[in-house]
Amino acid sequence: MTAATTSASNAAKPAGENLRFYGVWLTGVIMLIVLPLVFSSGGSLTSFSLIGIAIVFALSYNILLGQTGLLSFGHAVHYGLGGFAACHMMNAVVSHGWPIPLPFIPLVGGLGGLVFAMIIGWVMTKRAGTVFAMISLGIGELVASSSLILRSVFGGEAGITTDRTALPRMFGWTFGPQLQVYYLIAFWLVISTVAMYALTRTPLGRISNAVRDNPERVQFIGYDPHVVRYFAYCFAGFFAGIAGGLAAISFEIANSAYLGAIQSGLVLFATFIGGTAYFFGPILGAILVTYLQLGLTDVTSVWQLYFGIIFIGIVMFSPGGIAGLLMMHRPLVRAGSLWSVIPSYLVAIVPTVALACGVILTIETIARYPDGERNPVNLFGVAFNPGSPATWIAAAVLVIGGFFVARLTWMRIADAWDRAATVARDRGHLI
Amino acid sequence: MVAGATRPRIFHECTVLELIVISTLNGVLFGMLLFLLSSGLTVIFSMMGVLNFAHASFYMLGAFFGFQLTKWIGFWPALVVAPLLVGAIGMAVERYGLRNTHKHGHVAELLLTFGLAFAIEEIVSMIWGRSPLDYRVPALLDFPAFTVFSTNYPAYKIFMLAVSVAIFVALLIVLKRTRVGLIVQAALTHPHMVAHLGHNVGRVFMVVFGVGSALAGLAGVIAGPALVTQSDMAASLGPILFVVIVFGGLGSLPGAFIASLVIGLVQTFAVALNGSLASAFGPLDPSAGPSALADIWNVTIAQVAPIVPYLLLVIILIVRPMGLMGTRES
Amino acid sequence: MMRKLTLAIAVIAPMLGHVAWAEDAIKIGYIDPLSGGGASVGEGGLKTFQYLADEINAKGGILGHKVEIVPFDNKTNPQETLVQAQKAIDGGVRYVTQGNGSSVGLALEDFVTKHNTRNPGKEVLYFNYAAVDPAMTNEKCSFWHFRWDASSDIKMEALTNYMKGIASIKKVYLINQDYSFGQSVRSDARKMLTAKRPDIQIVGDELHPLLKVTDFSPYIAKIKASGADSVVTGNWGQDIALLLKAAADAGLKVNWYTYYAGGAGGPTAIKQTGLDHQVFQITEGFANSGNQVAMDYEKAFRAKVNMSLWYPRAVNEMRMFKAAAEKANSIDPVKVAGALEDLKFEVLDGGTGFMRKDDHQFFQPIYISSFGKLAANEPFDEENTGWGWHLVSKIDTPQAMVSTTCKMTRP
Amino acid sequence: MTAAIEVRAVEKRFGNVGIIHDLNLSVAQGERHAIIGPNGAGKSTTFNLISGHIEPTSGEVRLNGQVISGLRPFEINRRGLSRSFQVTNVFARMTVWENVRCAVLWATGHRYAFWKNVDHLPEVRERTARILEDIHLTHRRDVPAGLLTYAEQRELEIGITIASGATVVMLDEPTAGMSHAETERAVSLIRRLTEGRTLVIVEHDMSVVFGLADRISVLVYGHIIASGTPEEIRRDPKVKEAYLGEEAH
Repeated sequence: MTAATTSASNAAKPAGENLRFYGVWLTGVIMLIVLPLVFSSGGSLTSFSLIGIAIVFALSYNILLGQTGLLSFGHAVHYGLGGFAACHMMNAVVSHGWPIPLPFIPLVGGLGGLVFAMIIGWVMTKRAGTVFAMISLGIGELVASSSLILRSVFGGEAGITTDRTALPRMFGWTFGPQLQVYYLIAFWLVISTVAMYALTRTPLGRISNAVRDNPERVQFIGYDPHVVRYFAYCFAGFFAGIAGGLAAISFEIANSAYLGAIQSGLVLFATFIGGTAYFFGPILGAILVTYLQLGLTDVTSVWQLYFGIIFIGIVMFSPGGIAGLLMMHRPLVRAGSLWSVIPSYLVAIVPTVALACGVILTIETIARYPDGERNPVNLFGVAFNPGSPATWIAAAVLVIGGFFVARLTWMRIADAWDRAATVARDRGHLI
Repeated sequence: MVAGATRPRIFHECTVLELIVISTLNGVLFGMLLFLLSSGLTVIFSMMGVLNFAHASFYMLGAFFGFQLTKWIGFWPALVVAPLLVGAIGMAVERYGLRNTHKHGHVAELLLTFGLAFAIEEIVSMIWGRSPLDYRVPALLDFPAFTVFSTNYPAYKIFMLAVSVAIFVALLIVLKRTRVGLIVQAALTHPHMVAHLGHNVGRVFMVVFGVGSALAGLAGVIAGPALVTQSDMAASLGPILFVVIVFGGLGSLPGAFIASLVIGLVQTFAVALNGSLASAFGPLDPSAGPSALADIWNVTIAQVAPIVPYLLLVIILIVRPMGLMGTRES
Repeated sequence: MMRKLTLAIAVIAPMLGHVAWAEDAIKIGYIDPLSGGGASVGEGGLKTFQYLADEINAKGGILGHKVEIVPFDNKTNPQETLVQAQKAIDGGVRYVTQGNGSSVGLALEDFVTKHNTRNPGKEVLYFNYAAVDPAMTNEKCSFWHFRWDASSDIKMEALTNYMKGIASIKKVYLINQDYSFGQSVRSDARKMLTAKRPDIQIVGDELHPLLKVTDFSPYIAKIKASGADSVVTGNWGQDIALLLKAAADAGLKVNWYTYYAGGAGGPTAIKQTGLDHQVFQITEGFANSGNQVAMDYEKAFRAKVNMSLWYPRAVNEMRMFKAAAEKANSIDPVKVAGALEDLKFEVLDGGTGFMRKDDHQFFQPIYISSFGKLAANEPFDEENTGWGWHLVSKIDTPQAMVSTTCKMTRP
Repeated sequence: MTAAIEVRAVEKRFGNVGIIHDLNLSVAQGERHAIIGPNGAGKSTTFNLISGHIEPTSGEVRLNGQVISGLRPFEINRRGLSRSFQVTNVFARMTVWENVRCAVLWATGHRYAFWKNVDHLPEVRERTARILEDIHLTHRRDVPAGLLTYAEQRELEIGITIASGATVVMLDEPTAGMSHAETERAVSLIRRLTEGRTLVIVEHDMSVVFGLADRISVLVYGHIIASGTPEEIRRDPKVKEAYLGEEAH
């Protein structure tokens, strides 16, 4: 976040930069509008809706992790409670005949997440770090388990269903077709994203960053870090609740799975893989993780393993996430020295892809071994029989050979990178 | 669901005493199993400051290695070999993973082990499948050790208890009374000084992590036959381990010991109790219909037994953030 | 990965069968867990359905249409189920089948109903082979949902009809998982036992959290203290395995009346505990049922798929689907649904069942069997334990009927 | 006129170990007061006690006549006392500009506001720019604080400390680790920036102390043995004994 918005702090922003800033947002909005016209099948609409919800959820999580430095293992609690609040509200609107149309329901979800955050947040945010992480884990388990006990509110493990089409209409939209729901989600996605972006540029947002960097020092510039964390927690809860409310509208059901550890783990995955240091990081992460989650399950039964591997790789080699990787290149682009790195990238692609193929082949071969010939591994149109020694040899060659060759090319990249960075430093684009 | 079901009062005095004795025994046994599991986690945290999310996964690896090796070389050799294997894996994780992540701070280390937990579960189920394995108690210990009020106590459970206590004592001695313990503790607080005194700090950390993992592996080999050996065993036991070590005070071995006992006993007695608000204060007016209040009113202590530890965790962290015996906050 | 398997079959089957297929295949969306904790069960179901589809295709398909099973992984998560269902419908699926988890089942039933109201002409039918929450055919019933498994109250009706004849049962302990299915087992058991055998004492009624208990010893201590001679439980998965293990460890000698002791891992656990013919299970059919047709079928199935036939009801489901389509002379879901209503059918394990029009619940004979050492005429063991299921009692369809509160909206 | 800082009979014990005994200190309004003393005398602990970082075991601390002992650091800060740290303590991942701006926000009344755009607050912007100008870091405004040189970080530290406009400023070894030239620059910076404010400074460099301070207190083993003008301190036999005696060992 910090670096991304530094330029915005300039008093007199150059007109070009202003234009670019609004241009990015406008492009995003146009893409959201056009997307369903290009891919119009029900399945892709559902996927887009899911991605939209995941983006709001991941951005809300980043208010905690990226902006305030709070690692939560129980963020889905607010998402879930938002979902339940929205479902109950929708049912109440229908049964009491209140004149509240569907597009306002996500706000109810947000309030659901917010109210719980306000209640629980004060004690939770007393501490940061590991203690906060552990309390969030405990609270998450507690709420998820309680949701199965408090049946009248949470409907047991079956959850609460609702019918979004029964609500009063707005502009004649029934919200029956998925397309209309998609636009509703897109609308709230834009609203929430703008709001969360704006939040990062308020005094509270900046002080949250200060609390993340150095909670002790913050006390000596007049701020109570506990209060700052509490506010951040409430905002995160509110936007998570909006995401939950959107999910409730999209699926017309809220159940205990919304609240659980898996949902909390997924949002952590998405946010971290995308990158917590930049505002757009979680957006990338949410798109990628949701896409993988939907797509990988069709191709492999061990998709969790790939998730784990990707996650470990990011933690170890690129703690800034994908956004961090991309933004590393910005000073080089500005200095015009990126071109000197690209050839070594191109060289590295081949052995790296070979290594990746080797790993995939190894994993899939082991996973499918019990099925034998009936279930071949299909890589780039080549079918490998998991039972045959040839497959094993191919996998071994790809992994071992790929690794050694790839390592050479990676070193080459490192050298080229150093040279390019020196150029960028000389030209004043890199410190 | 039968709202406010009246529970038949069939327990007379004698069975109450019986229930208390048996619950205490069960509570201690379960508590010691928890300690067996959390000791390694505590050792790693107290030495390295790393909260190892994958600890329960190492425990699972121990169980599966134990199962496989028992098939090949018998239970007793497996009891030695499997923890060594798990320890070796732990050392590799430290050497090639955590060491590189260390510079990014403890949160990054925590996240690394979080990802690892995911990967290990999937690898295990890939190799051994997802169904429970037929991992049995060794014939040598497959008999009832003693009988209390006509309830048998299997010798194997007593064996588990003995191992837990032995590990507790051994760890205390090693950490507090030996030179190795001193070096390890000094390496945590003053890594550079210890390095200048001629000790390889990196190797110390690697060994500590390996030992912690091996302890988890040992717990796996031993608990595998007593509980279910299955690819979701890590996920189902993982969270409670964190409750134990946070409750006891992060990094405190005696704390973990006491917390294990407390949680074991509390959970067991919660199951043994039949009370609910409805039985204490009389049923709610049924005409009020189902509501959250009615749910809370009618829920029995036994029903909520497994979530009691989490409640304890939240309460202790609010009241005493360093835990029972902890010395530092995070 | 299974999809590729299906594709392979789709390519090979016509060459072998010499059948001229009608243009469009009937795609059946199989929505169940294929990854995560429930995968072993989900994979088992998938193999069963693929076997059944092969069988139908080998006999010329349904009205000349080839049957194709398309797997979708729902990770036992209701929300994911709806995503996958949408994906399935997008891919031209008009029939979905699902079984694992009543919460998933309820979500899917609700989704299908809404989808059909909002998309007339593109109706989808939901064939339920294992989700047994009574709500699905009572207060939440739907015209678009058909259930072949006996709901939990039907099973309890049958079980209590058997138990009332056993004089040695005096004290019964109920222990169940704390969620809707466990709750319904518990309340049905209470209601029905009290009505049929007022002299039976219910000495304990326990609910424990779902799949969270690692050590059942405290519960066993309570059962023992209560002096119960029989335990009734709807527990499944690790909850039944750990429960039985703890009982064996403590030396508890009671009879166990269960719904799912035969599920994956259950037989292994019983064998380990040595509870020989003390664990009873209630099902709509089982390997050693004594019915020759069913036993031959079991043999062929095991030979080909290398697992026991967990779901005789899946056989009934697919065969009845074919029968209904042929009766309606159409593969249009609305017409098939109409034809299924009140359809009588000779079930795999013998005897007649019928799909009740009022609630779309299939009624069929129910079996009570016990697990233990096999007799001479019982060829099938489970999970290579050497032990198998032994027939204890068969409850005929009329004794396995319950009423419904369903008020169905028909198109 | 009430003293800016009044420390009365303050004691601090950690367990059984007493660090500060019967500490009495009075700093007048507008005075530049230095605290000196040998290593381990408790200078930083004194700073921590006054600024609320730790709480006295007994005794009381007053700021402009109000009791502040027992208050939390941010409460004391809001009453007009600001301090720096011996070890550089900035917001490493934020830019120089943002570091200073954060320190300006509370004093300008924006507190926890989440409805204002921080870039559109003219008085915050002007004040931040002025302070950057003052600490000579304007040309480094967009550099993350963690990437500054050591001397620059020390200057930023001072900038953050004075940014709130506190009337009482406490600097903990502001020139530690600096070269001679850097020290001179820092001293003139401190002199200029604390014009019209009360300054309490802990310093090892005696030329800085004697050049800057109006009054000096000498702390030995948690107790103030002498307090007075530089001239008085130079002549004080107890000080001589403490320092020479200390060095004679």
